[in-house]
Amino acid sequence: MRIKLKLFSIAKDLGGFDEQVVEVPPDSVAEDVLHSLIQKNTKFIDWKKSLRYAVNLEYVSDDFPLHDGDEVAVIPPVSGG
Amino acid sequence: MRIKLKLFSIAKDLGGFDEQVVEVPPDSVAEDVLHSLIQKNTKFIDWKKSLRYAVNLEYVSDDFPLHDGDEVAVIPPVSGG
Amino acid sequence: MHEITRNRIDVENVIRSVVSPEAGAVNVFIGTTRNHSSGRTVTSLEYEAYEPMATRMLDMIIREAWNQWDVKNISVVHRIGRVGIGEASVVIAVSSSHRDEAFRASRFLIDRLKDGVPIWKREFFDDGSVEWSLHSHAQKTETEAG
Amino acid sequence: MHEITRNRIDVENVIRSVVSPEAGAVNVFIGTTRNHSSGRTVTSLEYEAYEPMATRMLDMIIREAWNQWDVKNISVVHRIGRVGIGEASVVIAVSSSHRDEAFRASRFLIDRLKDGVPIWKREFFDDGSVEWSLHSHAQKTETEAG
Repeated sequence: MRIKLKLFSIAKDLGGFDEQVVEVPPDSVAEDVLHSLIQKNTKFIDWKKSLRYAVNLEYVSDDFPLHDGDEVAVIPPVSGG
Repeated sequence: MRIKLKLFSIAKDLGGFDEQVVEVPPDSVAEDVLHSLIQKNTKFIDWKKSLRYAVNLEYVSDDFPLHDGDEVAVIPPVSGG
Repeated sequence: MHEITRNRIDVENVIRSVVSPEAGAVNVFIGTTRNHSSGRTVTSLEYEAYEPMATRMLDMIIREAWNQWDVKNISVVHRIGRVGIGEASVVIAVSSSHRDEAFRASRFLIDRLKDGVPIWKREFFDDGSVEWSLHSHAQKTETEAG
Repeated sequence: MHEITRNRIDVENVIRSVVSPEAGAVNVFIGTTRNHSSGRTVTSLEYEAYEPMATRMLDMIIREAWNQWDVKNISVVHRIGRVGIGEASVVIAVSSSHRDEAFRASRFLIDRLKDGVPIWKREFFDDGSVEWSLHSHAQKTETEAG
Protein backbone atom coordinates (compact mmCIF):
# COMPACT_ATOMS: atom_id res chain seq x y z
CA MET A 1 0.00 0.00 0.00
CA ARG A 2 1.01 3.64 -0.44
CA ILE A 3 1.17 6.43 2.10
CA LYS A 4 2.10 10.08 1.89
CA LEU A 5 5.11 10.57 4.19
CA LYS A 6 5.82 14.06 5.51
CA LEU A 7 9.00 15.11 7.31
CA PHE A 8 9.54 18.26 9.38
CA SER A 9 12.35 20.13 11.07
CA ILE A 10 15.43 17.97 11.75
CA ALA A 11 13.72 14.92 10.20
CA LYS A 12 13.34 16.81 6.93
CA ASP A 13 17.03 17.77 7.01
CA LEU A 14 18.10 14.17 7.69
CA GLY A 15 15.71 12.64 5.17
CA GLY A 16 16.39 15.15 2.44
CA PHE A 17 12.74 15.59 1.46
CA ASP A 18 9.63 17.13 2.95
CA GLU A 19 6.95 15.02 1.31
CA GLN A 20 7.04 11.74 -0.62
CA VAL A 21 4.60 9.04 -1.59
CA VAL A 22 6.13 5.77 -0.37
CA GLU A 23 5.22 2.13 -0.73
CA VAL A 24 4.94 0.28 2.60
CA PRO A 25 4.14 -3.39 3.29
CA PRO A 26 0.60 -4.24 4.38
CA ASP A 27 0.23 -4.41 8.20
CA SER A 28 2.75 -1.59 8.62
CA VAL A 29 2.46 0.52 11.75
CA ALA A 30 3.43 4.15 12.27
CA GLU A 31 6.99 3.66 13.46
CA ASP A 32 7.75 1.37 10.53
CA VAL A 33 8.23 4.47 8.40
CA LEU A 34 11.42 5.05 10.39
CA HIS A 35 12.98 1.83 9.08
CA SER A 36 13.11 3.06 5.51
CA LEU A 37 14.39 6.43 6.74
CA ILE A 38 17.21 4.79 8.71
CA GLN A 39 18.25 2.95 5.55
CA LYS A 40 18.67 6.30 3.85
CA ASN A 41 20.41 8.01 6.75
CA THR A 42 21.65 6.15 9.83
CA LYS A 43 21.49 9.38 11.88
CA PHE A 44 17.77 8.71 12.21
CA ILE A 45 18.72 6.02 14.75
CA ASP A 46 19.81 8.70 17.23
CA TRP A 47 16.40 10.36 16.90
CA LYS A 48 14.28 7.24 17.29
CA LYS A 49 13.23 8.05 20.87
CA SER A 50 12.44 11.71 20.19
CA LEU A 51 10.19 11.26 17.19
CA ARG A 52 6.42 11.09 17.32
CA TYR A 53 4.05 10.17 14.53
CA ALA A 54 0.85 11.72 13.28
CA VAL A 55 -1.57 9.94 10.96
CA ASN A 56 -4.09 12.09 9.12
CA LEU A 57 -3.29 15.12 11.34
CA GLU A 58 -3.53 13.32 14.68
CA TYR A 59 -0.84 12.05 17.01
CA VAL A 60 -0.88 8.25 17.16
CA SER A 61 0.98 5.61 19.13
CA ASP A 62 4.07 4.05 17.52
CA ASP A 63 2.17 0.87 16.79
CA PHE A 64 -0.82 2.52 15.13
CA PRO A 65 -1.79 0.52 12.02
CA LEU A 66 -1.44 2.35 8.71
CA HIS A 67 -3.88 2.22 5.82
CA ASP A 68 -3.55 2.85 2.13
CA GLY A 69 -3.70 6.57 1.40
CA ASP A 70 -2.80 7.71 4.93
CA GLU A 71 -0.85 10.91 5.44
CA VAL A 72 1.90 9.98 7.90
CA ALA A 73 4.01 12.73 9.49
CA VAL A 74 7.26 12.34 11.41
CA ILE A 75 7.17 14.88 14.24
CA PRO A 76 10.47 15.84 15.91
CA PRO A 77 10.35 17.66 19.27
CA VAL A 78 8.22 20.78 18.75
CA SER A 79 9.50 24.24 19.67
CA GLY A 80 6.68 26.65 18.93
CA GLY A 81 5.63 29.45 21.26
CA MET B 1 -2.50 70.22 67.01
CA ARG B 2 -3.57 70.47 63.39
CA ILE B 3 -3.72 67.81 60.73
CA LYS B 4 -4.70 67.82 57.08
CA LEU B 5 -7.69 65.46 56.73
CA LYS B 6 -8.39 63.96 53.32
CA LEU B 7 -11.57 62.07 52.39
CA PHE B 8 -12.11 59.85 49.35
CA SER B 9 -14.93 58.04 47.59
CA ILE B 10 -17.96 57.42 49.83
CA ALA B 11 -16.24 59.15 52.77
CA LYS B 12 -15.93 62.32 50.72
CA ASP B 13 -19.63 62.13 49.82
CA LEU B 14 -20.66 61.62 53.46
CA GLY B 15 -18.28 64.25 54.86
CA GLY B 16 -19.03 66.86 52.21
CA PHE B 17 -15.39 67.84 51.68
CA ASP B 18 -12.28 66.31 50.16
CA GLU B 19 -9.61 68.09 52.17
CA GLN B 20 -9.67 70.16 55.35
CA VAL B 21 -7.22 71.30 57.98
CA VAL B 22 -8.70 70.23 61.34
CA GLU B 23 -7.77 70.77 64.94
CA VAL B 24 -7.42 67.53 66.95
CA PRO B 25 -6.57 67.04 70.65
CA PRO B 26 -3.00 66.03 71.48
CA ASP B 27 -2.56 62.24 71.82
CA SER B 28 -5.11 61.65 69.06
CA VAL B 29 -4.81 58.42 67.10
CA ALA B 30 -5.79 57.72 63.48
CA GLU B 31 -9.33 56.51 64.07
CA ASP B 32 -10.13 59.52 66.26
CA VAL B 33 -10.66 61.51 63.06
CA LEU B 34 -13.82 59.45 62.61
CA HIS B 35 -15.37 60.89 65.80
CA SER B 36 -15.55 64.39 64.39
CA LEU B 37 -16.87 62.99 61.11
CA ILE B 38 -19.64 61.06 62.88
CA GLN B 39 -20.70 64.27 64.58
CA LYS B 40 -21.19 65.83 61.13
CA ASN B 41 -22.91 62.82 59.61
CA THR B 42 -24.06 59.80 61.62
CA LYS B 43 -23.93 57.62 58.50
CA PHE B 44 -20.20 57.37 59.12
CA ILE B 45 -21.09 54.95 61.96
CA ASP B 46 -22.17 52.32 59.39
CA TRP B 47 -18.78 52.61 57.69
CA LYS B 48 -16.62 52.41 60.80
CA LYS B 49 -15.52 48.83 60.14
CA SER B 50 -14.78 49.33 56.44
CA LEU B 51 -12.57 52.38 56.72
CA ARG B 52 -8.79 52.29 56.84
CA TYR B 53 -6.45 55.17 57.60
CA ALA B 54 -3.30 56.39 55.95
CA VAL B 55 -0.89 58.83 57.57
CA ASN B 56 1.59 60.59 55.31
CA LEU B 57 0.79 58.21 52.40
CA GLU B 58 1.10 54.96 54.35
CA TYR B 59 -1.55 52.67 55.77
CA VAL B 60 -1.48 52.71 59.57
CA SER B 61 -3.27 50.81 62.33
CA ASP B 62 -6.36 52.45 63.83
CA ASP B 63 -4.45 53.38 66.99
CA PHE B 64 -1.51 54.99 65.21
CA PRO B 65 -0.56 58.23 67.07
CA LEU B 66 -0.98 61.45 65.09
CA HIS B 67 1.42 64.35 65.03
CA ASP B 68 1.02 68.01 64.23
CA GLY B 69 1.15 68.55 60.45
CA ASP B 70 0.27 64.97 59.52
CA GLU B 71 -1.72 64.27 56.36
CA VAL B 72 -4.41 61.82 57.44
CA ALA B 73 -6.53 60.08 54.80
CA VAL B 74 -9.76 58.15 55.33
CA ILE B 75 -9.63 55.19 52.91
CA PRO B 76 -12.92 53.43 52.09
CA PRO B 77 -12.75 49.99 50.42
CA VAL B 78 -10.68 50.40 47.27
CA SER B 79 -12.00 49.32 43.86
CA GLY B 80 -9.21 49.99 41.38
CA GLY B 81 -8.18 47.55 38.67
CA MET C 1 7.52 52.05 34.91
CA HIS C 2 4.23 52.93 36.55
CA GLU C 3 1.79 55.68 35.94
CA ILE C 4 -1.60 57.00 36.92
CA THR C 5 -3.05 58.80 33.95
CA ARG C 6 -6.20 60.59 32.82
CA ASN C 7 -5.55 59.55 29.22
CA ARG C 8 -6.62 56.49 27.30
CA ILE C 9 -4.07 53.73 27.95
CA ASP C 10 -2.02 52.80 24.89
CA VAL C 11 -1.81 49.04 25.54
CA GLU C 12 0.69 48.41 22.74
CA ASN C 13 2.93 51.07 24.23
CA VAL C 14 2.82 49.51 27.70
CA ILE C 15 3.73 46.14 26.19
CA ARG C 16 6.54 47.70 24.17
CA SER C 17 7.96 49.17 27.37
CA VAL C 18 8.65 45.68 28.79
CA VAL C 19 9.61 43.68 25.69
CA SER C 20 13.30 42.86 25.62
CA PRO C 21 15.45 40.83 23.22
CA GLU C 22 16.74 39.04 26.32
CA ALA C 23 13.34 38.05 27.73
CA GLY C 24 11.18 35.72 25.67
CA ALA C 25 7.97 35.77 27.71
CA VAL C 26 5.55 38.63 28.32
CA ASN C 27 2.39 38.42 30.39
CA VAL C 28 -0.15 41.22 30.22
CA PHE C 29 -3.21 41.76 32.38
CA ILE C 30 -5.82 44.24 31.19
CA GLY C 31 -8.79 45.30 33.26
CA THR C 32 -11.61 46.62 31.10
CA THR C 33 -14.78 48.38 32.24
CA ARG C 34 -17.96 46.34 32.15
CA ASN C 35 -21.46 47.25 31.05
CA HIS C 36 -23.09 45.65 34.06
CA SER C 37 -22.71 45.51 37.82
CA SER C 38 -24.86 43.55 40.27
CA GLY C 39 -27.28 42.86 37.42
CA ARG C 40 -27.75 46.53 36.54
CA THR C 41 -26.68 48.32 33.37
CA VAL C 42 -23.64 50.56 33.67
CA THR C 43 -23.32 53.37 31.11
CA SER C 44 -19.95 54.77 32.16
CA LEU C 45 -17.41 54.75 34.97
CA GLU C 46 -15.12 57.11 36.76
CA TYR C 47 -12.00 56.32 38.76
CA GLU C 48 -10.49 58.53 41.41
CA ALA C 49 -7.16 58.01 43.13
CA TYR C 50 -5.32 59.30 46.15
CA GLU C 51 -2.56 59.93 43.67
CA PRO C 52 0.60 60.42 45.74
CA MET C 53 -0.21 57.39 47.89
CA ALA C 54 -1.29 55.24 44.92
CA THR C 55 1.95 56.11 43.10
CA ARG C 56 3.97 55.22 46.18
CA MET C 57 2.16 51.89 46.56
CA LEU C 58 2.57 50.96 42.88
CA ASP C 59 6.25 51.61 43.27
CA MET C 60 6.29 49.38 46.34
CA ILE C 61 4.39 46.41 44.86
CA ILE C 62 6.54 46.53 41.72
CA ARG C 63 9.63 46.29 43.92
CA GLU C 64 8.04 43.40 45.79
CA ALA C 65 7.44 41.55 42.50
CA TRP C 66 11.02 42.25 41.42
CA ASN C 67 12.36 40.78 44.64
CA GLN C 68 10.17 37.72 44.44
CA TRP C 69 10.58 36.61 40.82
CA ASP C 70 13.30 36.66 38.20
CA VAL C 71 11.55 39.11 35.89
CA LYS C 72 13.09 41.51 33.40
CA ASN C 73 10.74 44.53 33.18
CA ILE C 74 7.45 45.54 34.79
CA SER C 75 4.97 48.24 33.77
CA VAL C 76 1.73 49.19 35.53
CA VAL C 77 -0.59 51.89 34.23
CA HIS C 78 -3.91 52.81 35.84
CA ARG C 79 -6.32 55.21 34.25
CA ILE C 80 -8.43 57.63 36.32
CA GLY C 81 -11.26 60.00 35.45
CA ARG C 82 -14.11 59.03 33.14
CA VAL C 83 -13.60 55.71 31.30
CA GLY C 84 -15.93 54.46 28.57
CA ILE C 85 -17.36 50.92 28.60
CA GLY C 86 -14.97 48.30 27.26
CA GLU C 87 -11.93 50.53 27.68
CA ALA C 88 -8.87 49.59 29.69
CA SER C 89 -8.78 50.90 33.26
CA VAL C 90 -5.54 49.11 34.14
CA VAL C 91 -2.74 47.48 32.16
CA ILE C 92 0.02 45.41 33.77
CA ALA C 93 2.88 43.99 31.68
CA VAL C 94 5.75 41.79 32.85
CA SER C 95 8.59 40.33 30.80
CA SER C 96 10.83 37.45 31.87
CA SER C 97 12.99 34.68 30.44
CA HIS C 98 10.64 31.94 31.55
CA ARG C 99 6.89 32.20 31.25
CA ASP C 100 6.16 30.99 34.76
CA GLU C 101 7.70 34.10 36.33
CA ALA C 102 5.83 36.47 34.00
CA PHE C 103 2.49 34.81 34.81
CA ARG C 104 3.11 34.76 38.56
CA ALA C 105 4.38 38.32 38.85
CA SER C 106 1.52 39.64 36.70
CA ARG C 107 -1.04 37.87 38.90
CA PHE C 108 0.64 39.10 42.07
CA LEU C 109 0.60 42.70 40.83
CA ILE C 110 -3.11 42.80 39.96
CA ASP C 111 -4.02 41.04 43.21
CA ARG C 112 -2.02 43.53 45.28
CA LEU C 113 -3.32 46.46 43.27
CA LYS C 114 -6.94 45.47 43.82
CA ASP C 115 -6.27 44.74 47.44
CA GLY C 116 -4.91 48.03 48.66
CA VAL C 117 -3.91 50.70 46.15
CA PRO C 118 -6.11 53.74 46.93
CA ILE C 119 -8.15 53.96 43.74
CA TRP C 120 -11.94 54.00 43.66
CA LYS C 121 -14.45 53.25 40.93
CA ARG C 122 -17.77 55.05 40.58
CA GLU C 123 -20.42 53.51 38.35
CA PHE C 124 -23.03 55.49 36.41
CA PHE C 125 -26.18 53.40 35.88
CA ASP C 126 -28.75 53.69 33.13
CA ASP C 127 -31.42 54.72 35.67
CA GLY C 128 -29.41 57.86 36.43
CA SER C 129 -27.99 56.70 39.75
CA VAL C 130 -24.31 56.90 40.58
CA GLU C 131 -22.60 54.63 43.08
CA TRP C 132 -19.14 53.99 44.44
CA SER C 133 -18.16 50.40 43.91
CA LEU C 134 -17.61 49.10 47.45
CA HIS C 135 -16.78 45.43 47.57
CA SER C 136 -15.57 45.12 51.12
CA HIS C 137 -16.41 42.22 53.40
CA ALA C 138 -18.14 44.59 55.79
CA GLN C 139 -20.28 45.94 52.97
CA LYS C 140 -21.00 42.51 51.45
CA THR C 141 -22.51 42.93 47.89
CA GLU C 142 -21.61 40.77 44.91
CA THR C 143 -18.29 39.24 43.96
CA GLU C 144 -15.38 41.38 42.91
CA ALA C 145 -15.12 41.88 39.16
CA GLY C 146 -12.08 41.22 37.02
CA MET D 1 -10.18 32.79 16.77
CA HIS D 2 -6.87 31.17 15.92
CA GLU D 3 -4.47 31.68 13.10
CA ILE D 4 -1.07 30.67 11.78
CA THR D 5 0.32 33.58 9.84
CA ARG D 6 3.42 34.65 7.96
CA ASN D 7 2.73 38.29 8.83
CA ARG D 8 3.84 40.37 11.79
CA ILE D 9 1.33 39.81 14.60
CA ASP D 10 -0.75 42.89 15.43
CA VAL D 11 -0.91 42.42 19.22
CA GLU D 12 -3.44 45.21 19.74
CA ASN D 13 -5.70 43.58 17.18
CA VAL D 14 -5.53 40.18 18.90
CA ILE D 15 -6.40 41.84 22.21
CA ARG D 16 -9.26 43.74 20.59
CA SER D 17 -10.65 40.46 19.29
CA VAL D 18 -11.29 39.19 22.84
CA VAL D 19 -12.27 42.38 24.72
CA SER D 20 -15.95 42.43 25.58
CA PRO D 21 -18.09 44.91 27.53
CA GLU D 22 -19.31 41.88 29.48
CA ALA D 23 -15.90 40.55 30.48
CA GLY D 24 -13.73 42.74 32.71
CA ALA D 25 -10.50 40.74 32.68
CA VAL D 26 -8.11 40.03 29.82
CA ASN D 27 -4.91 38.01 30.08
CA VAL D 28 -2.42 38.08 27.26
CA PHE D 29 0.66 35.94 26.78
CA ILE D 30 3.22 37.04 24.22
CA GLY D 31 6.21 34.96 23.22
CA THR D 32 8.99 37.09 21.75
CA THR D 33 12.15 35.93 20.02
CA ARG D 34 15.36 36.17 21.99
CA ASN D 35 18.85 37.26 20.98
CA HIS D 36 20.53 34.33 22.71
CA SER D 37 20.18 30.57 23.04
CA SER D 38 22.39 28.25 25.09
CA GLY D 39 24.78 31.13 25.59
CA ARG D 40 25.19 31.87 21.88
CA THR D 41 24.05 34.95 19.97
CA VAL D 42 20.98 34.51 17.77
CA THR D 43 20.60 36.91 14.86
CA SER D 44 17.23 35.76 13.56
CA LEU D 45 14.71 32.92 13.75
CA GLU D 46 12.43 31.00 11.49
CA TYR D 47 9.36 28.99 12.42
CA GLU D 48 7.84 26.22 10.35
CA ALA D 49 4.53 24.49 11.01
CA TYR D 50 2.71 21.39 9.89
CA GLU D 51 -0.07 23.81 9.18
CA PRO D 52 -3.21 21.69 8.82
CA MET D 53 -2.34 19.69 11.94
CA ALA D 54 -1.27 22.78 13.94
CA THR D 55 -4.53 24.51 13.01
CA ARG D 56 -6.49 21.46 14.09
CA MET D 57 -4.64 21.24 17.41
CA LEU D 58 -5.09 24.95 18.16
CA ASP D 59 -8.78 24.49 17.59
CA MET D 60 -8.74 21.52 19.97
CA ILE D 61 -6.83 23.17 22.83
CA ILE D 62 -9.01 26.28 22.59
CA ARG D 63 -12.06 24.05 22.98
CA GLU D 64 -10.42 22.33 25.94
CA ALA D 65 -9.83 25.71 27.62
CA TRP D 66 -13.42 26.71 26.90
CA ASN D 67 -14.71 23.55 28.55
CA GLN D 68 -12.49 23.92 31.58
CA TRP D 69 -12.94 27.60 32.52
CA ASP D 70 -15.68 30.16 32.36
CA VAL D 71 -14.01 32.37 29.78
CA LYS D 72 -15.60 34.73 27.27
CA ASN D 73 -13.29 34.85 24.24
CA ILE D 74 -10.00 33.23 23.24
CA SER D 75 -7.57 34.15 20.47
CA VAL D 76 -4.33 32.38 19.58
CA VAL D 77 -2.06 33.58 16.78
CA HIS D 78 1.27 31.97 15.90
CA ARG D 79 3.65 33.47 13.40
CA ILE D 80 5.73 31.33 11.04
CA GLY D 81 8.52 32.13 8.59
CA ARG D 82 11.35 34.51 9.42
CA VAL D 83 10.85 36.48 12.66
CA GLY D 84 13.16 39.30 13.76
CA ILE D 85 14.65 39.45 17.26
CA GLY D 86 12.27 40.90 19.87
CA GLU D 87 9.21 40.33 17.68
CA ALA D 88 6.18 38.31 18.76
CA SER D 89 6.13 34.70 17.62
CA VAL D 90 2.93 33.86 19.49
CA VAL D 91 0.11 35.88 21.06
CA ILE D 92 -2.59 34.34 23.24
CA ALA D 93 -5.46 36.46 24.60
CA VAL D 94 -8.29 35.36 26.89
CA SER D 95 -11.14 37.44 28.29
CA SER D 96 -13.32 36.48 31.24
CA SER D 97 -15.46 38.00 33.97
CA HIS D 98 -13.03 37.08 36.72
CA ARG D 99 -9.30 37.40 36.40
CA ASP D 100 -8.52 33.96 37.77
CA GLU D 101 -10.08 32.22 34.75
CA ALA D 102 -8.27 34.46 32.25
CA PHE D 103 -4.90 33.77 33.90
CA ARG D 104 -5.47 30.02 34.15
CA ALA D 105 -6.78 29.54 30.62
CA SER D 106 -3.97 31.65 29.16
CA ARG D 107 -1.37 29.59 31.01
CA PHE D 108 -3.01 26.34 29.94
CA LEU D 109 -3.03 27.41 26.29
CA ILE D 110 0.66 28.31 26.09
CA ASP D 111 1.64 25.15 28.00
CA ARG D 112 -0.37 22.96 25.64
CA LEU D 113 0.86 24.82 22.58
CA LYS D 114 4.51 24.37 23.55
CA ASP D 115 3.89 20.78 24.47
CA GLY D 116 2.50 19.41 21.25
CA VAL D 117 1.42 21.77 18.50
CA PRO D 118 3.59 20.88 15.46
CA ILE D 119 5.60 24.09 15.07
CA TRP D 120 9.39 24.21 14.96
CA LYS D 121 11.86 27.00 15.55
CA ARG D 122 15.16 27.31 13.72
CA GLU D 123 17.80 29.65 15.11
CA PHE D 124 20.36 31.51 12.99
CA PHE D 125 23.53 32.18 15.00
CA ASP D 126 26.08 34.95 14.55
CA ASP D 127 28.74 32.40 13.61
CA GLY D 128 26.70 31.46 10.53
CA SER D 129 25.36 28.19 11.88
CA VAL D 130 21.67 27.32 11.75
CA GLU D 131 20.01 24.89 14.17
CA TRP D 132 16.58 23.53 14.90
CA SER D 133 15.63 24.22 18.50
CA LEU D 134 15.14 20.74 19.94
CA HIS D 135 14.37 20.77 23.63
CA SER D 136 13.18 17.22 24.12
CA HIS D 137 14.04 15.07 27.12
CA ALA D 138 15.87 12.66 24.84
CA GLN D 139 17.91 15.49 23.38
CA LYS D 140 18.57 17.18 26.74
CA THR D 141 20.13 20.71 26.14
CA GLU D 142 19.20 23.76 28.19
CA THR D 143 15.88 24.74 29.68
CA GLU D 144 12.97 25.64 27.48
CA ALA D 145 12.66 29.37 26.85
CA GLY D 146 9.56 31.45 27.38
